[in-house]
Amino acid sequence: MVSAIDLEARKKAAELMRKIFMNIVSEIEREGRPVLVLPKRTLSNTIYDYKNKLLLLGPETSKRSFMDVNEARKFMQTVLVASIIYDSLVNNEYPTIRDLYYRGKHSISYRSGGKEVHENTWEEQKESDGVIRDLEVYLNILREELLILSKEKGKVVGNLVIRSGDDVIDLSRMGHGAYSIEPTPDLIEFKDVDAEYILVVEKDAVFQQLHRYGFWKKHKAILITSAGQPDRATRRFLRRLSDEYNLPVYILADSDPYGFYIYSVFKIGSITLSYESERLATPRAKFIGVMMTDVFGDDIFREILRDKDSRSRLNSIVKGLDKLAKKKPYLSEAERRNYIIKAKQRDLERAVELVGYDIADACLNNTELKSKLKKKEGLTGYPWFQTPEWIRELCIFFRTLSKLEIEAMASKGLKFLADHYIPEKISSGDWID
Amino acid sequence: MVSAIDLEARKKAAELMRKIFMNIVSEIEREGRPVLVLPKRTLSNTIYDYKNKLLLLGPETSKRSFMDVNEARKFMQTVLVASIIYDSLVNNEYPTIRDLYYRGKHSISYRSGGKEVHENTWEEQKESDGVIRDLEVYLNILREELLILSKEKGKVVGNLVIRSGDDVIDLSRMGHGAYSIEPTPDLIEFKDVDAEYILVVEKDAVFQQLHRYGFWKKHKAILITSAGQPDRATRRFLRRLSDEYNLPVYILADSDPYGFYIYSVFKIGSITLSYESERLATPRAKFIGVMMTDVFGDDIFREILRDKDSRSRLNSIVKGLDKLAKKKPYLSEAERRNYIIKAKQRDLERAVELVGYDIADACLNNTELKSKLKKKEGLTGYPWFQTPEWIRELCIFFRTLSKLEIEAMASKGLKFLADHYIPEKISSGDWID
Amino acid sequence: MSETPVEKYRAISPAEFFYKYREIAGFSNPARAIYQTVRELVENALDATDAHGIMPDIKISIRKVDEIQEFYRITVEDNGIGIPPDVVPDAFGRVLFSSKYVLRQTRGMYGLGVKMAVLYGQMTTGRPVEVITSKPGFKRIYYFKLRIDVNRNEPVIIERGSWRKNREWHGTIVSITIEGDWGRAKPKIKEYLFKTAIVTPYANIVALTPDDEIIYYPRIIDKIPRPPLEVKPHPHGVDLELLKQIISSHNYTSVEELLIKGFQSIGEATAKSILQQAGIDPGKPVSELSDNELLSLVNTLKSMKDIRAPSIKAISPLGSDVIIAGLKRVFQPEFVYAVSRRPQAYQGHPFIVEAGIAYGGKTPMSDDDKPIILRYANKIPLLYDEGSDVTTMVVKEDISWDHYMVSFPAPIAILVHVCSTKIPFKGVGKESIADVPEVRKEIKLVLMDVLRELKKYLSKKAKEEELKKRAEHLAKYIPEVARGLSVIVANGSKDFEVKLVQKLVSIISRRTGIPVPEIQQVLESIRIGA
Amino acid sequence: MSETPVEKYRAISPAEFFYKYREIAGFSNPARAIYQTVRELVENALDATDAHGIMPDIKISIRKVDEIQEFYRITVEDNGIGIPPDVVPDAFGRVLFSSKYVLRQTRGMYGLGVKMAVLYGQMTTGRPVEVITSKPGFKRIYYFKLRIDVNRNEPVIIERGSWRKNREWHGTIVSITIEGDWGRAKPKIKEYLFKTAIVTPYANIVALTPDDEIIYYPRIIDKIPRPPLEVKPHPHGVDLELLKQIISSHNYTSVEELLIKGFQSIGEATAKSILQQAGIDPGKPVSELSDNELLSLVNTLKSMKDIRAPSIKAISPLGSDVIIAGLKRVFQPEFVYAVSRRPQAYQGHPFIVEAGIAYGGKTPMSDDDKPIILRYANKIPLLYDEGSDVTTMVVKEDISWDHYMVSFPAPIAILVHVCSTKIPFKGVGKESIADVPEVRKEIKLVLMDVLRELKKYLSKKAKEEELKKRAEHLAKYIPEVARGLSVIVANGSKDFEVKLVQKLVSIISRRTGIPVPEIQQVLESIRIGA
Repeated sequence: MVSAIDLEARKKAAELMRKIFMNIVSEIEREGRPVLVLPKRTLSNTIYDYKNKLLLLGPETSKRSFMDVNEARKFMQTVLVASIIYDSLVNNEYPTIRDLYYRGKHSISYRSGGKEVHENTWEEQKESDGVIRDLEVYLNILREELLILSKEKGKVVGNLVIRSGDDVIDLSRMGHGAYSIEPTPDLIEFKDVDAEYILVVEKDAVFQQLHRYGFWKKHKAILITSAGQPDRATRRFLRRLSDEYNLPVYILADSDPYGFYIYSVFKIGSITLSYESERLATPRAKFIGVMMTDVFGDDIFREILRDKDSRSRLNSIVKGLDKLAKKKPYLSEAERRNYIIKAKQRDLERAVELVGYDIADACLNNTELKSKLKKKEGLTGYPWFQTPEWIRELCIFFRTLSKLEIEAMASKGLKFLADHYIPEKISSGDWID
Repeated sequence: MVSAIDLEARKKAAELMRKIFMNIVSEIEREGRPVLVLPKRTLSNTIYDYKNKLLLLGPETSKRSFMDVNEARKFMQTVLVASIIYDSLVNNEYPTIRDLYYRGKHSISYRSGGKEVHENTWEEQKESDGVIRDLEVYLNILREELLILSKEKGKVVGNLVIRSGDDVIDLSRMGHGAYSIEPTPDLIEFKDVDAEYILVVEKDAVFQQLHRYGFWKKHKAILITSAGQPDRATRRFLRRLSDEYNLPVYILADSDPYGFYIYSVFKIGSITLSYESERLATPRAKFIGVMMTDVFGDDIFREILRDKDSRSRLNSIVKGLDKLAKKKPYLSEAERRNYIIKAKQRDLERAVELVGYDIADACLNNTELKSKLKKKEGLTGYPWFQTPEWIRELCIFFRTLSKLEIEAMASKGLKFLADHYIPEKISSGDWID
Repeated sequence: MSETPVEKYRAISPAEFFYKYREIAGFSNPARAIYQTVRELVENALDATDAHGIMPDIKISIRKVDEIQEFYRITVEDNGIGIPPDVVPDAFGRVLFSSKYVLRQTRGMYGLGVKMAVLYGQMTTGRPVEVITSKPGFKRIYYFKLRIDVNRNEPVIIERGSWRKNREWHGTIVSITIEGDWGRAKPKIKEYLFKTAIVTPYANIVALTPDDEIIYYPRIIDKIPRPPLEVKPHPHGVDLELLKQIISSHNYTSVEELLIKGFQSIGEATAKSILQQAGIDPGKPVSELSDNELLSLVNTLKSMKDIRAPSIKAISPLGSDVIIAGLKRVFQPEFVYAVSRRPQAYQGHPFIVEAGIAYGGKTPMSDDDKPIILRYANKIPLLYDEGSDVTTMVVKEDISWDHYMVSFPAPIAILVHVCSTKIPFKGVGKESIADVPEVRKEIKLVLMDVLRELKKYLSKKAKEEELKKRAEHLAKYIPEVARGLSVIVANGSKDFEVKLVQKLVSIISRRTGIPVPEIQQVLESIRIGA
Repeated sequence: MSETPVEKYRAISPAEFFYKYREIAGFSNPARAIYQTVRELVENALDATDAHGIMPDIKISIRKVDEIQEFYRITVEDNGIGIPPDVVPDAFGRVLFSSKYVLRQTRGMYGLGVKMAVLYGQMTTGRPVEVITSKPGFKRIYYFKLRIDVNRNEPVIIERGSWRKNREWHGTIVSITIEGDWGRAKPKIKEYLFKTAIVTPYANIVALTPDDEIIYYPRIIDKIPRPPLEVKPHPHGVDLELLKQIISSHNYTSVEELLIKGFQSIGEATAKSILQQAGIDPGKPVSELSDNELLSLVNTLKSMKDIRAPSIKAISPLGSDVIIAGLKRVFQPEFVYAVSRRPQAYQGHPFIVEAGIAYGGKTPMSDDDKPIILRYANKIPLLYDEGSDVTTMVVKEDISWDHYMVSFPAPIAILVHVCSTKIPFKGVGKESIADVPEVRKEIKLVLMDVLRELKKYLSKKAKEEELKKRAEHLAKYIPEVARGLSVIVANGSKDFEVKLVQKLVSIISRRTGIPVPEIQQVLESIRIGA
């Protein structure tokens, strides 16, 4: 009952594993040093490629020697998880990372000083998850290609025909429902696409509204939702679709540091999981909104720039702040008052994570929060947020300490959102890259 | 671009609203007392219908008089939310409850004692959500029928053809992906079903595994996942599908009080939202597993019954504990050791909520936890859990303080789960109703 | 065995003892010493005036008198009863000589205070104490310069003199020069004067500080608390040693006479019943009492029921007028109230608890969990150890503040004054009152008294405001309700909306009795936000 | 003006003063009184023995002596130097008469203790103190029954007598009967004896309680700390009053002689330099010194640099042997160590800080944030106010316990002993030592000393264990690794797995130097769970 595509993928992955682990075995057979050498998954070994807008793993490697008391456990765990995955591949199983945790978890008992000592292969899923990540970089393969499944939130509708498993599916014929993306998007084959761009909506409810309103039909778009933080399959699906058909990608998220962060995950990926970035990130993704300047215009930022001290501090971080195009807000004063939500401490901290402490310090004028942020001093932010456009957005955030949800735009009228806001922003190029 | 089905639904709902609110207007026109009378949405006005296994609202009503200082605000809010919904219906909008919160939120200012006083129509979404619920019982209609959308997690695959919107969709042709249920399931038309039962899986990842494994093809089942706590649309979809084709429904969830609770939501609904129950609950749903007795067998429960005190206390709550059929566990001692997770305090509290304090007190033998639970004394539990079968399950939980995830069953092998555990339990009737 | 010293026994004088162990009286360092010196002199000045019915005029001056060293001359002048010239040398130069060793409420610590200041002065600066004094009616003013001979515990008169009065002046001026630490002592001294001013609204108090700041609390009331009088011991407070002292200091013939004349609250009948219970012949000569009989007598006295409560003549409460005036003087509150409870006794000592409350006005905001607490024992402010004081316990544990419509922080200060011939202090420092059940109960009751009045005030205030708001609370929703209903049933017709508004106004007016114009007025002020 | 009382001045005797204010000496209630009485008598007993090189034998007995009332007779017997019979009445019956008013380290509070117990006894039970004593070499044993005349502060001898010695006995037996509260005092008294026993391992201490419990701490070491000797004042500790006392109590002719003979640490050269700085002629007769000159002299003495540190003859540290023996006596620890620091001075007073540490054995588990702390000042255990003691501050703030491989809770007790001619106590209660920088620094250093040793011990222990575990830590993973690799590359072949196991054993042995059999042994014990 299993699809032919799956069977082929299994075969390929198992062979790769056998080949790579054979090296270790050979080393043992000739009584050498059994060592796993893999790229370091650390921040310091993460490189941002400005040109291609990708995070890459650097040249540093870490070694796991079975001879070293501090590394032996990790060595054992890596072999253990690899053997379970291999076993699943050849037995047509579809484990999840939670399954792998359960399957690998068992005790190792031995006698020490007259007492029976019990140790578990691992205690928490966090541990086995880390080992799986190690294995991904060690084998240079995504876990999905090892037929490891996971829960999947991403949905898509639009003029798009795909082949998944043994079926050909027309995603423009989903009625009021949607197509739920499979956990192994690399096995999807895109058959036919008739769209001008892809619109990714952070929130499922807004996706439902736009879908129901017929947005994708009217505007020739593919509509995708990640239903919050995007999972790996949604990211890979988006990347493949946009690459293979050269489609522009617009991200519609809340106007707050979490929304910006979701955009960032789609576009670049997580800085601590940079090895995924090369295949999961969509560097061409653009942030269409909701922008802080859509809410407030740019008066507040101009005011910040009028302050000499702030101006010189911001200019020392990035050039071109003065050359930014003027921006008009999409909301009236009164709408703003009703729709805006006060930012919380964690929003603020997330914003500092994105853009760095110095910009927060230059733009914030709430002294109490400023002193609370002190502990974040030294955070430099992500390179891809160090652009004049993003600094303007974040500065307005720091100054107003406000955020706004996409729903607020929908509240102004679904027509406004669907037929005015989105099309106008796309046609006028009012996005951030 | 909007479907014909939607347009018809809008017309029907708007007429209902106009008709009912006309009564209030007439009362005002003849200078009577403008009062909203609606069924009380309180626990005390909730009745469990043992025969039909449904929660029903009782005969008590609550009045909201515009003349009463304590009720005037609620009166205003109800009219306000109704007017926005009405407006959306006639203007082809698809609001979410979050939209309604935003659209209705504005300030009312007036002068009091020389000072300008500002009051908002509401502060938090909790407030507007409550008013929407009031309106549902006041109009005796589900919010989905008012074309209020919401985010939607439920997915389905199987030999099932539906009409949604203007499309006819074959849910057996979804490839590795799945069909994502629309937020207004009452507008779906079931065209053709070829299945023997419906299997509802709590966890999306397990759904993915079973789907990929071809479970539904092999066993002629409709496979549904709620991806955690089921939302309203998934519940309504399940209810309609099982009713209209008279299909048995089996719920597969974690073996813990949260899993039991999810089953309970599918089967009966939430005791505090009993007005939904009549249309959203699926009384025929059966809990197929994972049962505590699947994990431990029934030795532990027999042991509890051997204790005179426990036995007489349990017997005073329900009869028939001795006549329960014997149960063999599906896990070996060693598997159990690796897969079991220690229950947390909140699991315990959830269990007491389900089955009542007395049963917890009779079965627990951890004195520390027992004393922590004291504050829950007086909780009587839900009537539908007061059966010998459920009491056995919960007693084992209280005694072992253990829980088990479905993933653990999958870890034993997807073959085991798909081809052994589920079919065997269905064929032997090893479920709880 | 190593070299061993010979034990040298010697007696030391009380002056030498307290010189050695000056921390007992609070003279542990220069900061404490200057604070303690001010305090001792001010309290003596008040005892010399208000305890004798004189409206106090107190002048305090603290001056730095050495350019290099931290020497301060502290001078306190009062208009009190003065000190007889023959007593002056002992009163300032002999430790354990005092007018405070009687059963009567006084301020001050152990009667040691001023002598400790003199000792501290002569050990740090070498300067003698200077005293100028005259009693009412005396023709002359007397002047002394004294130091203490520590070995002998005797005053040494360095200079003395007198001159005729030009005007009718009486009182005492004392100057002591000590090494101090004004910088560290300043906040405590100011707090002390502030809190003293609260309970002496009948006193003029003026202080000049080394920073040339003038602190002035003018008199605002002409009423003085009744002065305390000396009383005999109460039977419940007796012990064996006290009984022996009473016997040896008087010439009572019979035991019965001893009981009746030596104690308060014992009449003939009570005396007989006591002696019967103790098994002693009432006529027995006092001198013939055996040790066992004395012990039995003590036990009977201590445990005797049905005895009159101790006399309250010895104690001097402030009275509610004084407390109210004091609180007004510093807080100008919008509400103030005070109560003196009736006397009670613990362990043979009479005590009275009084309390005052100030709300609003210039009363500062309190902490988040309790009001501002002003604690007094025998008219002395307690400045330290608030956390362990029984009043704080009552405030935190025994009072349901919610019940009195108070939630903190609030602009509330409460004042609690405990006066007694023996305050149950906690610890030697005398800065907090111990948790004695009898006292705790009274504090609770007196606070409930004053809080009941506060509640009345607050609820009256609240009710008035509520009535005014009723009309507003209904009218403000009219526009929204009219608009909404018009949308649902009349396609949002404005005319229809206006009609509904009028109908709703008239319904409200008819049902609630609020006049139409009042509702209209609210209506006109309403603005609906976006 | 209301009725005003007449001021009655009177002097009271020291006995009457302390009788009135007995809480100063810790006699505030029956529970405290019985504890304080035991303590005073035990400390006198120790001072009469170890301070004179005698190995103490102390017998304590506390008996209930009245069926109804809570009267307790406390008897303490020592084998000390006894008290001369002519001194006994004053030593027990006159307040402010003591052998402790000299510059020398002694135990005890203000030299008041035993008299306070006598006073408390006679006021609560009326029973006199009984004393039996004899000095070494005396032929007779003397017996006294005494009470205190409170008004006169004089002993009253009720009975006296003497008898010939049958055996060579010397020492003192004191019995005092007071009203007490044994139930509440019991835990504190037991704690006191326990902590006293720790620092007197050279003493036999036996106590008999009212519950008929016998508490016995046998002697375990024959070494006694060097006794303290009386010394002259050190210049840094002088004040004006002290200088005048020195002058008046001796017949020094010139100022120079005064300095050289009246003080320690001043020789001819120093004296000259002091007087030059103070601007005083060295030959000037003492009697002609003006007040200003005295003041100037005091200031010069106090601030003089380059003066020899105070003599340490007056203080008596325990010594590391005694501390180690004491800790062993009560904890039988697996590790014990102690250090005496070299003497230091603060404000003219010499002091020595010593510390001991006990780890493991029967040492109880400590709290979560600090070790068990045993605090001593001049050989007296401090039982109250641990939280505010400088030692606690050092333990919590100045020591990085991690650095010494200690994480709490741990079975660690530290002992800190500060001895000095003047302990900088915090507050009158003398239950904690104040945060004086010089003392704090020494405590920190001494604790670092003993902790360094502890760390050495702990790290040696840890290293041994680590070596043993190395083989296990590598070998235990072999089966899992072999199985896993076999699955991936050889379809899970068992033969292949066995081969890999052998290879891995040999690799480990070769690379780490662990012998193959040792690895095999671990391997055989391994069981893999499901």
